[in-house]
Amino acid sequence: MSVRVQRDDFDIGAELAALSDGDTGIGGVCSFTGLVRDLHPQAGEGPGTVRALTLEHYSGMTERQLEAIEAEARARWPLSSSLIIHRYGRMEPGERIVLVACASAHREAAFEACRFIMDWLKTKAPFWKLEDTSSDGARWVDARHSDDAAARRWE
Amino acid sequence: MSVRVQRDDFDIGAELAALSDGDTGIGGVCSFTGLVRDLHPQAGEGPGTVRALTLEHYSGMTERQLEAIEAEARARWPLSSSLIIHRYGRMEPGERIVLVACASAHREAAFEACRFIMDWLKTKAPFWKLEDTSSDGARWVDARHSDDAAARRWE
Amino acid sequence: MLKLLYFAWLRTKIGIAEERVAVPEGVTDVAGLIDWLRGRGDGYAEALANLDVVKVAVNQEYVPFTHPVAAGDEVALFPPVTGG
Amino acid sequence: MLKLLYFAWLRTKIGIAEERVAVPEGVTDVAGLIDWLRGRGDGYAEALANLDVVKVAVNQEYVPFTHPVAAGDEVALFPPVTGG
Repeated sequence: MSVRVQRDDFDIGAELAALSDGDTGIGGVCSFTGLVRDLHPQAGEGPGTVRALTLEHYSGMTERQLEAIEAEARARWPLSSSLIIHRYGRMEPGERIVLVACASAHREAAFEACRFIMDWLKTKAPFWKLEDTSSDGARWVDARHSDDAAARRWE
Repeated sequence: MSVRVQRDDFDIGAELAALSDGDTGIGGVCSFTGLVRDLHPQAGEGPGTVRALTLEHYSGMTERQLEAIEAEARARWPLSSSLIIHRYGRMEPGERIVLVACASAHREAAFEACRFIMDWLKTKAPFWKLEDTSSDGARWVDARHSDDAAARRWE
Repeated sequence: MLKLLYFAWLRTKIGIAEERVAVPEGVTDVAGLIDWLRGRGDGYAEALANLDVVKVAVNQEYVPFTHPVAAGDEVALFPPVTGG
Repeated sequence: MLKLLYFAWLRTKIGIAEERVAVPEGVTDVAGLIDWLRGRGDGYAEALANLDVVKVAVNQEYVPFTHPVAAGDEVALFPPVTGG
């Protein structure tokens, strides 16, 4: 199990290969990659609105929260290995923000655990997005009720 | 959208990057990679039992079925792009067998569609696994009731 | 003429992967075809003994045993799939 | 002394990311701390006007407003998170 909070981009192929390397009991790996979008539907704004995103985080607490979320996932599902990488700093549309990956003997566990980690990460990991928009400059992104609902499904 | 049935291995990092390349409306990509395991729990056999796997398929029908499954996923969820790669031929433990990836503006759609495709692929795509085992030689893998149950969830 | 395809353990039990056959006039659907095939030898009879584990595709689409078969069709018989 | 941290728009409204403060004796929990902070200036009052959108962590763990605060604690105030 592994948690990394970093400014730099990551190599998905290398990360996923490392996750299952040497463990031939693994039947499947589920991954989710979050990307910077250039639009903001909640504000009724279309493509091209968001020029960049800056992710602020609470160094120290972020790692603790991500480790707690990963530990919870491993308590709930039989995972062989798992990985959370979350970036901070400035990113442009199309750039990778986050990678979550779970390896298991069984695909159901890999899918469920990966989705669980993303849902809890979205509501518990102390990151905040500041959008640089062409419409009204810098703007803090509002939390989404749908993310709260998704996180509650697991409680 | 894209379906490939091939003997050769694939590069997950390159495939996932290509899936979202140039579309900055994509918020997330969910992927599932299936791997060859070296054990066979249904037969009560532990690690090291399976020396290799040979995947036979029904060329022509395989592509049609995978395309139909992918089309069904795209009818059910708002996907920006999707990909199914399935290998055939002989593979050793740890090798990649299948990659399914779905990109969407919303992570829920990406997760659901990816899992749906895997569940339907497991029961509808005409592939058959022949295990080369250390216990009793070549052995066709039996279909799993849990796969039927997983596929029925979507009907 | 029908083109018949066999896969996985149906193929190994029957002993061939593919054949072209002219079926009797009375054979009009998949069930009838399977009945007729069972009489062609022990390998066929064994492979087609338990239809709970036999799937059928006609012209590369899954069909029930009641589906008609006609000259020119490609009929595939195989066990439940195990890919992924 | 308490170490106070502010993030995202709480930080921009208050104008600083971090400060160390000595709080009055009567301040014993998070709710009391927030009440006291509101009196320290318009930025604080505005940032802490609606507690529905303020989350609190004490020593890097989420806590309710009823949680005690004591000398040496690290108290962070921030909006609902939006990462991922």
